Order: sequence, then C-alpha cells, then structure tokens
Amino acid sequence: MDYDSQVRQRFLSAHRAGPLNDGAAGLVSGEAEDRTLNVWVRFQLRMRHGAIRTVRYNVYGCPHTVAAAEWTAEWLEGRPAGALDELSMRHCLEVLGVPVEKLGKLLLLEDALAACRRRPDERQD
Amino acid sequence: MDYDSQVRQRFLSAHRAGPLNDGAAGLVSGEAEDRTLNVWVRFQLRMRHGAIRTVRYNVYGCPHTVAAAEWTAEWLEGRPAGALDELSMRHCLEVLGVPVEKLGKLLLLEDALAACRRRPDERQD
Amino acid sequence: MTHPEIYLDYAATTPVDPRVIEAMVECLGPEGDSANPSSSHAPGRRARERVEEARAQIARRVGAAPETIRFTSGATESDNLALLGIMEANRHRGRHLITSRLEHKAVLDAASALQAQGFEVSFTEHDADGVISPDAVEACIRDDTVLVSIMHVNNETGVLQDIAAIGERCRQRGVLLHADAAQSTGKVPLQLDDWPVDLASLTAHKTYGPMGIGAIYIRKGVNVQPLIHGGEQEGGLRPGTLATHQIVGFGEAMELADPDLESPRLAERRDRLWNGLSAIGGVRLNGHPTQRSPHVLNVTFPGVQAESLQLAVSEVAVSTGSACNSDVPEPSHVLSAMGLSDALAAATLRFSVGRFTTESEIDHVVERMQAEVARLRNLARGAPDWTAA
Amino acid sequence: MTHPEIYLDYAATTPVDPRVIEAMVECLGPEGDSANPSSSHAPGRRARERVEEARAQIARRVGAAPETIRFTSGATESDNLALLGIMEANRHRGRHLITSRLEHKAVLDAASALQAQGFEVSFTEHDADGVISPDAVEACIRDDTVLVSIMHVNNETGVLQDIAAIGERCRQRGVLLHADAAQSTGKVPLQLDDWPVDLASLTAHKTYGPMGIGAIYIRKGVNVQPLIHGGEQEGGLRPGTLATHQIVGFGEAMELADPDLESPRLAERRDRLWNGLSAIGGVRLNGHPTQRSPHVLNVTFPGVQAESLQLAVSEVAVSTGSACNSDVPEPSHVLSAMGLSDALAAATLRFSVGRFTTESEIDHVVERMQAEVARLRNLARGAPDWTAA
Ligand SMILES: Cc1ncc(COP(=O)(O)O)c(C=O)c1O
Ligand SMILES: Cc1ncc(COP(=O)(O)O)c(C=O)c1O
Repeated sequence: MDYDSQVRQRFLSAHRAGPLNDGAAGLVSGEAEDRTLNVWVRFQLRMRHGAIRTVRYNVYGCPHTVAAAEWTAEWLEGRPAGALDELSMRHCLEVLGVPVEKLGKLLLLEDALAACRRRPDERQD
Repeated sequence: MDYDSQVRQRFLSAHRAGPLNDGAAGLVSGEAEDRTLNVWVRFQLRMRHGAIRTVRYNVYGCPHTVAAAEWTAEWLEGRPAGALDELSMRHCLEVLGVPVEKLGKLLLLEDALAACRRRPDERQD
Repeated sequence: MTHPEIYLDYAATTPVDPRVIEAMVECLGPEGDSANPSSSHAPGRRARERVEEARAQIARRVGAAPETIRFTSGATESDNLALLGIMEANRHRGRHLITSRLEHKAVLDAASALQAQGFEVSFTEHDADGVISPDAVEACIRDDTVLVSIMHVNNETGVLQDIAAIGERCRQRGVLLHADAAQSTGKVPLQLDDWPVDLASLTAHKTYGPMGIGAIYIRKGVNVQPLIHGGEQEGGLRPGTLATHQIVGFGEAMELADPDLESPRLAERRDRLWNGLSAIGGVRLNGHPTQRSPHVLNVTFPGVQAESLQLAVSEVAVSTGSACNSDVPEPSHVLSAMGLSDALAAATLRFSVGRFTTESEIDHVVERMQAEVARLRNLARGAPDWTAA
Repeated sequence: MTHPEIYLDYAATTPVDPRVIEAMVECLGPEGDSANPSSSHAPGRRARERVEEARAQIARRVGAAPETIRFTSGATESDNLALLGIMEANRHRGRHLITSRLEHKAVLDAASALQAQGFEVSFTEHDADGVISPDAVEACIRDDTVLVSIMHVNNETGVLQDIAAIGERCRQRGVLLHADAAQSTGKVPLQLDDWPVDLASLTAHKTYGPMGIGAIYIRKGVNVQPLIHGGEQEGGLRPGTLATHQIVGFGEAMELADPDLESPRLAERRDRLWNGLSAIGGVRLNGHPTQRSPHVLNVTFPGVQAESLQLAVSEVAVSTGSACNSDVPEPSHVLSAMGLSDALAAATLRFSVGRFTTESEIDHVVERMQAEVARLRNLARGAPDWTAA
C-alpha cells in the first residue's frame, strides 16, 4: 500500500491520540465500532463557551483510519460546536488522499462523532 | 544437429567423390534413390584381379549419408570383390556415430552396391 | 526513520545471489550463449548444453534424475500444470482431486477451475497448527481419486508437511501425489526420486535465483497434458523458447542452495527474532512450533493491525501475510483456515529470514517492533475485546 | 574453418543488446529492485513502479495504452492465451476459429487443441508468395466465427500480412482478430490501438530483449479466459510473480527498437545478401518479393540439402527453416503450404539479419555459400531431377 504523505505523517505522529481523563468539566465522548470493517474509534471532546477546545481519540484501525482520526481532531479543535455537523469524511478522504475503498472505515468516525452529539450529559459551561 | 568428428571430417573432405569416367576397363557402377528419404547415391568401382581397386561415388544427401558414402569407398578400396558382401551399414553407423534414425538412408548405400554386383557387364580382367 | 531498509520478506522473493547474477550475465554477454537452445547450429547447441547442465544441477539438488525436470515460468505455472494436466490426462481414471485449504492460491484457484469443469475437489482436515496427517489425507481418498496435492513447506506459516508419509498412503491407494515445493529448496532437503511423490513444483526466485523461471518434477511414466501448445520443447510438455540465462541462473542458485549448510544459520536468526518478539506480551506464533522450515515466522500481535505495524516500521519489509495485491487486504485464507478470527488474521505479520539476514538487523527489528506494538496498543486503549481475540 | 562465427539467425532469437543487459543487471543487483512487485512494502512498491514503467515503454512502441499490455512468458504462451482464452470466453457466441497454414506452431497446435475440444477450425487460402488476402479471410467467416488468428510477420519467410485490412473485414463481420506479432517489433511499425486488431502476441527475445518474457495485447473490453490460475497479477489474467528484471529488459529493448531507424539498415544488409546469393544459379527466394519484413531471407538452393549446406558453412549460424528440435528434420510446414516439394523444402535455408550484422559478414557468407553450393552440387552430379524440383 502506498500512503500519501498526509496520511503517513498523521499516522506516525498521532499528536492528539490518547484519552482526556483529567476529570474536568465539558467533556463529551462517543465511540463506534464495526467488526466487519475491523475498526473501533472513540472521540473525546472538551467543549468550552460553545467551542470545541480539545479533541482526543483512541483508535484501532488501519493507517488511513488512524490518520483520519488525527485529521478530524485537528480540524475540530477551536471550531464552534456546530462544526460537528459540517465535518465531512469525504472531504477528509480527499485531503488525505485515502483510497475510496476505505470510505466505509472513515464514515465510522462520523458515527463516533454523532454519538458525541447525542450525549445527554453534554454540558456547555 | 551435432555431428561426430568422424562424420564431419569425411563430409568436409569427401576425397573419393566424383565420377570415374576415364573409360578404362573393369568399371562397375550402381545407384539407388529414395525420394521419401531424400537420398540418391551412385557408386563406381574399378575392379582389377578380383580386387576393388578404386571406388568413387556421387551423392545427394545429408551429411551422414555423404560421410557414409565416403567411409564405404574408403573401406572397399583394396579389398577383394567378396568384401561387397561383408560390408555392413550397421557397422558404418557405429563407427561414424550416426543416429539410428538415419539407418534407412545408409541402407540405400547397400542397395547401390548391390546394384553394382548385379551388373551383367562386370568384367574381371 | 533514516535506518537503512531491512528485508525480511525472503518467502515472497529473495534477492538474486551475486554469483547467480554473474552466471546470468556471463550467459547474456558477448562471450555467452545467447542463441536459441532449440537451434541446430553450433551456438544453438552450446546454449542447449548450458540448459542441460542447469537441468542436472537442479535435479541433483532435489534428488531427481535430470529427465524428470521440465522448465516452466515458475511455481504458479507448475502448480497449474500439475493439477489441470494430471486431471485432464487421467479423465478415464476418475474426476476426484484432494487438496487442503492451506495451499497456495495457485493450487486453490486451479482446483476451482477444475470444479468449474466438472471435476470434484475434497479438502483434507488439518490441525490448529496447520499440520495435515496422512490419516486425514487417506480419509478423503475415494475410488475415483486421481490426485492429491499437498504443499511441502507452507509459504505463510513455514509449516512442513510430512510429504513422504502422505505419499506412502497415496501409493497404497494408487493415487498420484503432487507437492508444491516452491518454498522448500535451500531450506529443507528434497529427495524426490526416493520419496513417493509423483509431481513437484519448483521456482528459482525463492532461493536466490531469478524471478520468472521454475520447473515441474514429473516422475518417469506419469502422464501430464500440456497447458500450452506449439513446439517440441521440454518433450512437448512446455513449448516456448527456453530462456537460457534464466535457466543458467536457476541452476547456479540450486548449486548454491545446500540446506545442510544454510538451515542452521536461518534457524538461528529466526529463533533470535522469535525470542525478541515473544517478549512482547500476548503475541502468538502461528503454525506448528517445531515441524517447520527455518525461514518463516508467522506472528500475531493481538490488538494491533498488521497494516499499521507495517507502516510504523516501514524500514522493515515484511509481509502482512494476506493477499497484498488489492488495496483492501483480505484476511489470509491460510490463517482463517487455521481458526484465526478476521481480527487476529489482520493482526499478523510474516517475517522471513534469508541468506543475507544479519544479527544486527534482527536486533533492530525486535527493538522497533516492541516499541511500535506498544505505541499502537496504547493508541487502541479502550477498544473492545474482539479487536484482540 | 577458423573464421569467427557469424550469426544470421536473428529470427530465431537475437543476442541481448548490451544496454538491455545493463538495465537488467542494474535491476538484479544490490542497488536494484529485487523485491516482489506484488508486495505492499516499500521495496515491493519500487519494483512495481519499474514494472509499470516497462509496461509503458512497451505500450508506446506498439501504439497501445499501457493497460492493454499483459505480461506472459513469451509469444508461445500469448498465442495460446489468445486462442484458447478467447474461444473459451466466447463459447456462447460460437465455436468457429479461422487461421492459416502459415502460422507458427504455437497457433497451429493451439488450434488443434481447440479442435480436440470440439471447436471448429478453418484455414484461409494464401497465394504462392505466402500472402493472405482480406477476401480470403472474409470467405471463411461464418455466423459462428469468433476469432481470426493471422500472423503479422511470418517467422520463416518474413512475409508481412496486411493485418489492418484483414482486421477491417473482421470488424465488419463482428469477429475478433488476433495477430502474432512476435517477429514485428523493431522491424515494422505497430499501431495496435489504431488498427482493427483485438489481440496481439509479443516477445522480447526477437528484439534484443531477454528470452522468457513476452506480452499479450488485449484491446479494452475484450474478454479472455486465463490459462493459469492463482493470484491477482495482471488483472488475474496471468498470475505468477512478475519477473521484474525480465520486464525491465523487455521495456528497455522496446525503447531501443525503432523500426524507422533500424529497418533501412536491415534491408540494406538483406539486399546485399540476396544480391550475392542470387548470383548462384537456380536459387529461389521464397515469399513475396516486396511485402516483407526487412530481416528475413528464405532461400532455396535446388540440388543441395540444407542440412549439408549448414554443416559445410558451419561458421555461419542459419536456420534450416524446419522444426529443428528433432534429429530427423521434417519439411517446414510453411514452405510445404506454399507449394514447395519436400526436396525443395529440405534445400532451403532461412537467413535473418539483425542489429549487429556487418557488411563484411555478409560478404563472407556469400562467398562461402557460393563455394559450398558449387561443391555439393558437384557431389550430387548425376542425381535425378526430383532432387532439384
Ligand atoms: C508455496 C508457493 N507456491 C507457489 C508460488 C508461486 O510461485 P511463482 O512466483 O514462481 O509463480 C509461491 C510463491 O509465490 C509459493 O510460495
Ligand atoms: C511468429 C512467432 N510466434 C511465436 C513465437 C514463439 O515465441 P516465444 O519463443 O517467445 O515463445 C515465435 C518464435 O519462436 C515466432 O517467430
């Protein structure tokens, strides 16, 4: 498999990986898994003043999935909460040069983020 | 095709090739042909005092056939007339290392010599 | 990541040994033998001699008479020739073929092609270590069985089948045996004429010879239908101009490939690698622990995707052990047949060592694999159990 | 007979061009690309790139898109793949194949294999010069005709068929056309995508590339059944590990093989040879005098057996133009089909010139042929007429 340098770099650094477990307020999280696709992902978002302040993720997946999680975290950080609705994995696919056969895996990231939105304990303080 | 050096040498020199047409006495000749085998050969023998004095041949054939004609002429020269009956093409085949598939062509040389023996005008002066 | 590349994919293909290259170049060059070995003129006959010398070298190495060795383009073609050629030539004897689910795609796909033509195929049982017992083979034999095809050394796991014992049963039941020995040469000894084996597939490029040349061993008296027609080469069984330089390289490679000399060194490297990798928690070795060729190590790293591990340690060339031609890798059919879940199969790498593998390469690989498995497992912290089971 | 060898058998195989050898050695060597081109790791991907570069080089030379070119082990395999693979894949359309009696054994024997499977084969007419007219082809086309297979340049006589005109008729009648172009590359231009040709066979070793590598051109949308199964290589049409160094050599050879540059020189050498040989009384040129490739000259020397002439002038490597694998050569099926008697066919040599043929070589050959034809005719003096008719 030949990976775009965009993928390679994000997969290798994975700067925003790891849980947010500082116990502070404003934390929402959501996860998704698909055994057939062999992917699991969890996002944690710290919201403050209606904006996405910090994003962290854990992921079990192929390099494209890992890189897409990193890109997603990167993209969301600093944006208003509404950005969650604007995020497009098709856009991510294009930017990172991910082969289209892997779109299914990437869409699972959208599912995990949707789960974040649905959280009843979501607090915006 | 790989030719034994015995074949090669006799084919290339063909010392005894060519007709005996000096008009002198004691000349017998015989020929044989086989279109399927793609061979024609003619022997001419000069007999004197019951011995085969000189042998000449003409031949249209493959290198093995030419070499066998040369070997036959060589072998007969100087022998008594009875040698014609002793001559064996199987022996020739062995000595020259001719592949056995070519025995048919060599046997045609025997036919030509047999024709020599049958000649009514055979004179032994 | 500026470490020089480390090649641990010798089971996919080996670099060509410099001595083999030299022989090939000599053959190709101006003083070489570049005529058509079927030509009857002097340079053609010299080329023919080179071909026959190489045939003898190969035959010696596999314990066979030269006339049992026919050249092909590689083991894929040899496997096809064995299966299709034997079943076709023996239609009058029956239409049943036995093979296993652990075979190379070349055998499995040839078997499918036969099924499509109306032949019947049975698959033998094997144990969780990927070993096929002679009893399991015998249990499949029917009155209309013509051929059994079981590989000698498995290309994914390195598991070595007891082909001689399997062959005994075939003999007793009057059934032919084909062994795919593509991975065997230079690693484990072959004694084809002495063993009850009727056909075997060989290839040069797994043993420091060139890609694109192989052979099929056919025991004297065994009748095979050609796949390709047109010309007298290889007794009419495999027409096409003989590639002298390739055959010369194959011969030279076999001359060099003495398992008695090479295997202990390969086993040492492989064991050093396994010692290092097994120190990583929870990893598992696939395939029988001792009944194996010394060059292959098939390791599952639960909780880590092999594709990710491969990219993380990209200076090391290893195989993900699955069909790697497609962009979305499928789980290896061999590992699946051995009972691994899709997730575990996708967490598996095949390491294969070879003639040029050094201790310090092994040590680097171990260190990097330890670090990256830890990193990727950390990345996947919190993942559900199925990802590691 | 200590004259250095002169090679005039370029139609049997060519020496490998030193620039091609260099490219192959570079690929095989320590800095080269020796990984398996199907491997997903970095060295595998580099090997893959080399393969694709070569594919593009070959495609450019034959006027085709790269994806129409699939690698095989040579033109024999390509011919078989074209005939068996097309007839099998188009069983629903019909079972009738058209070819000619002038084809290479690979096509003729593949056609016989098809006949044995129940397919029907018709042979087109040709004239005494070995030319097949589009009308003759069309006359054979039936409603159930699937494929026409006609060679581009004949390997024995050099006669060039008007494949584009033949293809037009096939198109009009909805029939596929396969052209064996093994002898064409580097001698006559090919524009496969532009011509109404659906399949073509190519090989490297007739054009200063290595033996054992070839290709099949398959027009986009044409469906072919593989002969060999097992693996995804070449779109599943031709599985087996791709032989990178061979493919690189093939690509380089095609890069160098510009007929516009080479053909005038070849024609000049050939004409010089013919001028010399035709000065020998009674010789005859076989095949059309002008509609021909510049590299082949097929000459009958009535009254002289070719085998004897070959040995007499053994420093010159020429072909007796007949199946030369057997110890008892059979008359060439091509010359027989063109009406030569067995005796005349057996009195025929094929001379073929190439990139490295010099004027002084030609002059030596002419001189020696003149002398030896005279000697052998003298030896056969008194022979019956059939020996020369
Ligand atoms: C066991 C086995 N059989 C067959 C093959 C196919 O060999 P080749 O690449 O020579 O066609 C391979 C390697 O790819 C192999 O490992
Ligand atoms: C016209 C033609 N077709 C096919 C072939 C077979 O080619 P290869 O030797 O590459 O199998 C040849 C040469 O032998 C040829 O001249």
